[in-house]
Amino acid sequence: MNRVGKIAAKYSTLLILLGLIILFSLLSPRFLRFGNLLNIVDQSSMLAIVAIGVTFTIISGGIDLSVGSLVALTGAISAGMIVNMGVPAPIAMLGAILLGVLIGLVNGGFIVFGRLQPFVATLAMMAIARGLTLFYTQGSPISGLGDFYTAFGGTIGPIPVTALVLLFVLLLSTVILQSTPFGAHLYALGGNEETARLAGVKIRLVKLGAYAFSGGTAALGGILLTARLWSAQPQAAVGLELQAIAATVLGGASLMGGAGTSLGTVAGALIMGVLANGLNLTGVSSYVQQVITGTIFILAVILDMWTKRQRREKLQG
Amino acid sequence: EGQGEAADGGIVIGLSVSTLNNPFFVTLRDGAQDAADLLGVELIVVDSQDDPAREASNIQDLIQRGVDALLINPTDSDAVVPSVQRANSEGIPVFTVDRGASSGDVVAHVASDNVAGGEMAGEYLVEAIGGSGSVVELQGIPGTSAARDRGEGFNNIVGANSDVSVVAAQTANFNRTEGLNVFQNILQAQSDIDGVFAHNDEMILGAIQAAEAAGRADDIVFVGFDAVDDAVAAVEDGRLAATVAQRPEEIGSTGLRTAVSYLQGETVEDYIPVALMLVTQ
Amino acid sequence: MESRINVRLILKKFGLLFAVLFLMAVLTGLSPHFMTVRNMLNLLLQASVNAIIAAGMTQVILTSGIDLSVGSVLALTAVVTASILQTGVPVPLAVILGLLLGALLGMVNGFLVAIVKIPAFIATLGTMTLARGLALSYSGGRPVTGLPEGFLAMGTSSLFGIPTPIWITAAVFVGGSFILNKTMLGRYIYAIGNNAEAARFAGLPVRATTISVYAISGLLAALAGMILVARLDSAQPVMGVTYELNAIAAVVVGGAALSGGEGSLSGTFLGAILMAIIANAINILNISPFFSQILQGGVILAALLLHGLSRQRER
Amino acid sequence: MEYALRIQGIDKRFPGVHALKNVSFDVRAGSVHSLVGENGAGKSTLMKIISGDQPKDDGVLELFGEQVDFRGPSDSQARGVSMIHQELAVVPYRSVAENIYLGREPRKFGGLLIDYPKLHEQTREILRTIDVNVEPTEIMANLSIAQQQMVEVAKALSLNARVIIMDEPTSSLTDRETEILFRIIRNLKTKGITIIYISHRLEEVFTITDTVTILRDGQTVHTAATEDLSEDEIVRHMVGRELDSFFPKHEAEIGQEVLRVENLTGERFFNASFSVKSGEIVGIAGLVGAGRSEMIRGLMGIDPVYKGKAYFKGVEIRLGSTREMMRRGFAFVPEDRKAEALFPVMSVRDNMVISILERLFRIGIITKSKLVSIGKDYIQRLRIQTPTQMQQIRNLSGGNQQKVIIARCLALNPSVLILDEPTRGIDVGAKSEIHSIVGRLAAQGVGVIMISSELPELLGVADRIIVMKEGRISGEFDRLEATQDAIMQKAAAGGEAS
Ligand SMILES: Nc1ncnc2c1ncn2[C@@H]1O[C@H](COP(=O)(O)OP(=O)(O)OP(=O)(O)O)[C@@H](O)[C@H]1O
Ligand SMILES: Nc1ncnc2c1ncn2[C@@H]1O[C@H](COP(=O)(O)OP(=O)(O)OP(=O)(O)O)[C@@H](O)[C@H]1O
Ligand SMILES: O[C@@H]1[C@H](O)[C@H](O)CO[C@H]1O
Ligand SMILES: [Mg+2]
Ligand SMILES: [Mg+2]
Repeated sequence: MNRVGKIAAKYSTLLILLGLIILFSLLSPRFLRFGNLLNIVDQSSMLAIVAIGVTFTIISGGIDLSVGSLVALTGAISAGMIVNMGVPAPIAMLGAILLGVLIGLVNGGFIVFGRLQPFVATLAMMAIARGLTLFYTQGSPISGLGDFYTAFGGTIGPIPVTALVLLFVLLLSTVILQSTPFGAHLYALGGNEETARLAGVKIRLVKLGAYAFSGGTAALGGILLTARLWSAQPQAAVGLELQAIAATVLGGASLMGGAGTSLGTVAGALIMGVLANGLNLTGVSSYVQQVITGTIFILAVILDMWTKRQRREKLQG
Repeated sequence: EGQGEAADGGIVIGLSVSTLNNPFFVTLRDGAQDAADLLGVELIVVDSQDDPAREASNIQDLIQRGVDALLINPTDSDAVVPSVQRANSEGIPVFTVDRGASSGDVVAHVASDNVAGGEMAGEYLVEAIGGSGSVVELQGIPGTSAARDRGEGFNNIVGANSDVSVVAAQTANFNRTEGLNVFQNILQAQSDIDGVFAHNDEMILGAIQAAEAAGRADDIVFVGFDAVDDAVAAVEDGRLAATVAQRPEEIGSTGLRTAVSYLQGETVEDYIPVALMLVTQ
Repeated sequence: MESRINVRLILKKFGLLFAVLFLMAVLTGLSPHFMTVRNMLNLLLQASVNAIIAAGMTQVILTSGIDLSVGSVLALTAVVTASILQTGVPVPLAVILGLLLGALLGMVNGFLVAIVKIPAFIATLGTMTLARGLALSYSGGRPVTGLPEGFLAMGTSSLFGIPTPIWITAAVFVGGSFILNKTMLGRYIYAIGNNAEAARFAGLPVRATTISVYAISGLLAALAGMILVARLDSAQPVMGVTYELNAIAAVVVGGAALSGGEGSLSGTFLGAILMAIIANAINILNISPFFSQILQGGVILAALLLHGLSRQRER
Repeated sequence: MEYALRIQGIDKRFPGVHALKNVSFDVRAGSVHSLVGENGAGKSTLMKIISGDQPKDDGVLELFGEQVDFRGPSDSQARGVSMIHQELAVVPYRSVAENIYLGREPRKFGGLLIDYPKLHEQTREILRTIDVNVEPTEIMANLSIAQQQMVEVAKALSLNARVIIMDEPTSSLTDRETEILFRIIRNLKTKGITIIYISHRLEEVFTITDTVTILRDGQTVHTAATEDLSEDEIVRHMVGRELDSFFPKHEAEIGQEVLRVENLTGERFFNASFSVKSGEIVGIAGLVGAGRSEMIRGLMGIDPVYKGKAYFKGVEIRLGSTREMMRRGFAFVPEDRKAEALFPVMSVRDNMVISILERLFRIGIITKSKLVSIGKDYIQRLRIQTPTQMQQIRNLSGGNQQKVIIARCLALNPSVLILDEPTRGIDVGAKSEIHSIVGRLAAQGVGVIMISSELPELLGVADRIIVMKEGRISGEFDRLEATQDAIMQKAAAGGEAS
């Protein structure tokens, strides 16, 4: 078996990432600077964290479209608790995460008890959470968060705090997926729900867990975004759900469920970050950026499919 | 750092626009671009697509590119603050256009005042309907500063006038299609409407379509905001009574000229108002 | 379709029909302006764009696909058609060219899904971004305005007191139902949605069917865009943002399974009506914009749960 | 006498189907109790009720003298009942070990993490006891169907159950694995474990079971010690009538060559050359993984072909398009019904006619009445048990589903009919019906290719038998010279069998 091919298939997402990095460093001398690379990480971290949560739901064979609205809602509520109610920042942040988990559980509840398709249940939640955000903020941003909160949008030395949080989420989620019964059951459920049910896997609990986790990471994303903007925005993160799904898919997950890793998803988010940053540095107009982004997205997926197919054929041959 | 990388070593200016999906800002960008071409300055434009997170990233990227000055049209005055401060710490001068920044060091702010514009529209509308009657407010995307400020200005006037009542205040998200549908629905509920104010021209143009289709356009006074080409044409045709002109081209070019002057060592005012103007027939 | 299957379908549909009727009754009680002929026509008129897009989406979803690009395709075909019209090309020709462009863009989706075998969600997510970028580049981000009267008639004229877009919508649904229920293509669509692999083994034209379905979706998006442009006398490159989600919501509220093989156009129609009613009610009752999304999401959830319950009962 | 299970008055209805009517019988502890009956008799339904997978409408279950009412599969597992389902139930992209211990993984760190080393160790152990040589970490999807089936057996064993239900466990096993399974069953019996064994292969019933219960139309018609029954008696009870012969020899006139294949080569088959004449039934034998299905799929244009030619009545045909093959008069019943043939939520009728629509309706518009009469015709001719033509096919029993798929191919009126394991999971009655259908078609001049892993079947039906081994044709026998031993020799000798 061709060793290189195998590695290429396993890490095709990373290869695409590498390819883009090489391309852009040729196109712009400023791309490969340390500072710029840190920028990209900083810019992609929030998306990556939210996308890791979405990856959980996608592995289970579902999807979570509510994350963008949840980012806005949890950001607004944590900010509101601090600014309007004088709650200490750490408690407000924990509260926001709790709220995210809770709404995730509500999503999961609609799916497992209400038997709604995940796509629609979370689509409805997307509208509801956005509405709640507008209602809560009365349409105005909330600022004046204090140093503790905004520190999460800053750096420690040269390293963005968001990147450290991402690292933590990446490690935690990898352990959950690869080493815990919950993780194994999540994959099993996504691979063949009927079999998982017959094996006595607590399907409902596992699904609830996946959506709760996604809600939690969305809340974490909401906090980081708010910290980064020093204010909570009622219209924050509109459309983030599609970006998160795109990152997950670029990272090798299957929308059919049963496959995906958080490392892959982080690489997917970085691909999108590198693309946006690189196109900005090379000065491509914003309209054309969309054309290029759409095209590269499709090409990347084709490449990923192609390397995987090679690998599968090798495996069988 | 801080020196531009234009081939001839000339000035490079970064412009961050809140969204290029709206003709208003496209015109603003064009104004800046024309001025830049005239002055022989390189202009790099990035588009936040109304997303403050994207804006933060874009401005980071502009700083990476080593622009000499930043011209920012923020998606939101609060959300842009960390970006302004980041530029400040890199020693890059910041200028804001159309919308301001709540804090941070901004060399100059070039804009027309949206609250004042809302008041201007309100005053015109009240007078046009003869000092009393029922009016409708079509609001912009909830949570955006333009919607907030224009609504505030409008309500400052209308709310103070006990003879005028706002019978419906609904959002049509700065969008023409929604302006059409939402106003169509409002027409059903309100048999008596004397005037409409919309937070931008897109919505008012949609509303006019709805009223014309319902045969009620002649009874209603329409006032918009922005004076985009379509709206100015509608004013000329007499379909639209008035629109508040913000002169985005002027905002863009003044912003750019101000930045260049500053970089060339001149002193500039910290607030450069671009006068609002009511466009009527 | 008859006997057993029908009972089930009717049961399902009645759940939704009941929800719609119930909502209408409540609204009639809440506002005297709701249940008027004019408002009902309005409602249908406003539902028409979403309904037409959703009709195409239904066929796509029946094959277990999805088309996220409809909003962008709508915008791109709208600005292109409008600028063709401005060159003085006869209206029918411009309309046909616009519809063909929509179908062509749909075929690109179909090609990516059926031949390149990219999952539909991903393929159309890519073309969604791509087509939007093209629409913006093509128009320079500005609306295209000032279109010939003959074209505007598509959105503003009426026949027997009923606005033309409603007639167009009716034609799309009648034609679509005919295709789904009475033609080979319809059977193939259901078959592919049930089991694409089996369809291949059974010698069905899987690729051609899949490509047709996306082409129809693109064509209907273009048609919906034209109605919109005709109503507004303006084509804008930002039209149709998030329309894909509205259309999908209408299809799913109408009882289709996103996993494919199950669903009907009559359900989709009711779904689109339900969504239009909510938007209409918010305006008529002058409900705060801050609440409107909560209400929309809530009503959709309630309708779906009702469904879910009727489904559970039959097990 | 101790009873592992007492089944009393079980009743179960589905919409339109009364699946079980007052079913009662007892299963002795430590015995191998077989349950036989035609397709759709209710065997699987009864077992699903026993394992808690489906609720019963009425009746009482006693497990070792204690009345039970399981709320779900995990509930029954906890009480020592485990079930190997008729349809393979695997998680394709997870490891063998994770599949076997799904839901019961050994843990460490207070239950927080899975103890993977231990999981793999346990798996290796259990696989060794059933003689299956795969790595615990191997991804399930990379296993052959037979290997996957054996993993299912391992899963049932790993539960340490007191009662193990096996619903057609051998339907996708070859003789070798079947032997291993029987050895395991005997071994379990010595440990006092009770087995309920469902199979359509009566020789297995006689080889391995102690007691037989026969179900017909949802009712228990007979229970007796296996040794007191003859094959004919069982069949009579099952079908309620006499069957002439299991493998009715057909007398067809063998005519011109209809199909010739030369050097067909693809991913997993190499230089296959053979021919089929009109009226001839050609059997293809081989071990699982021999590449028979792949070769046929290549021929039918479903999988790519790298090299080779095929001729239909002397004219070369373009390979690579399934539709073109079907237009030429080829029809194909695939191996994996669920994955490759069924449109689950479509009606029986629509499933049946889907391939002939193009032929019936030139302009693409369907007239229902035509379809109704076709549906009626085939339901009658193949004795398909379904309440109406509009029943969703997923609600039919496996065997009846298979008949619908065969009807789909017959409706095409083929010149060459290819059947891949057409009688897998099919009851004796239906099997003999399918054999006689195939015979009749051959008599009408159709050329038939039939892949089967059941040698007696091939020996009974085929005029000629081709043997495949490791992707190549390794032998060919005329009906008169073919024997089980000779074929096995060609299928397995030399290389390792599977
Ligand atoms: N979920 C269901 N809904 C409706 N009918 C069903 C359902 N499951 C089974 N049936 C019907 O119940 C009857 C018994 O089916 P069952 O699967 O138990 O048969 P079986 O004896 O196992 O047949 P086979 O030998 O083909 O596996 C059949 O007529 C079948 O069509
Ligand atoms: N050693 C193997 N490794 C991986 N996959 C295998 C292996 N052997 C067989 N398979 C897969 O298992 C399936 C069944 O095997 P295959 O169809 O090749 O055998 P066959 O000769 O048709 O026999 P049968 O029809 O009895 O299964 C095929 O999909 C094949 O790809
Ligand atoms: O000033 C602009 C324009 O009026 C636009 O129409 C909406 O956004 C505002 O900020
Ligand atoms: Mg069965
Ligand atoms: Mg095979």
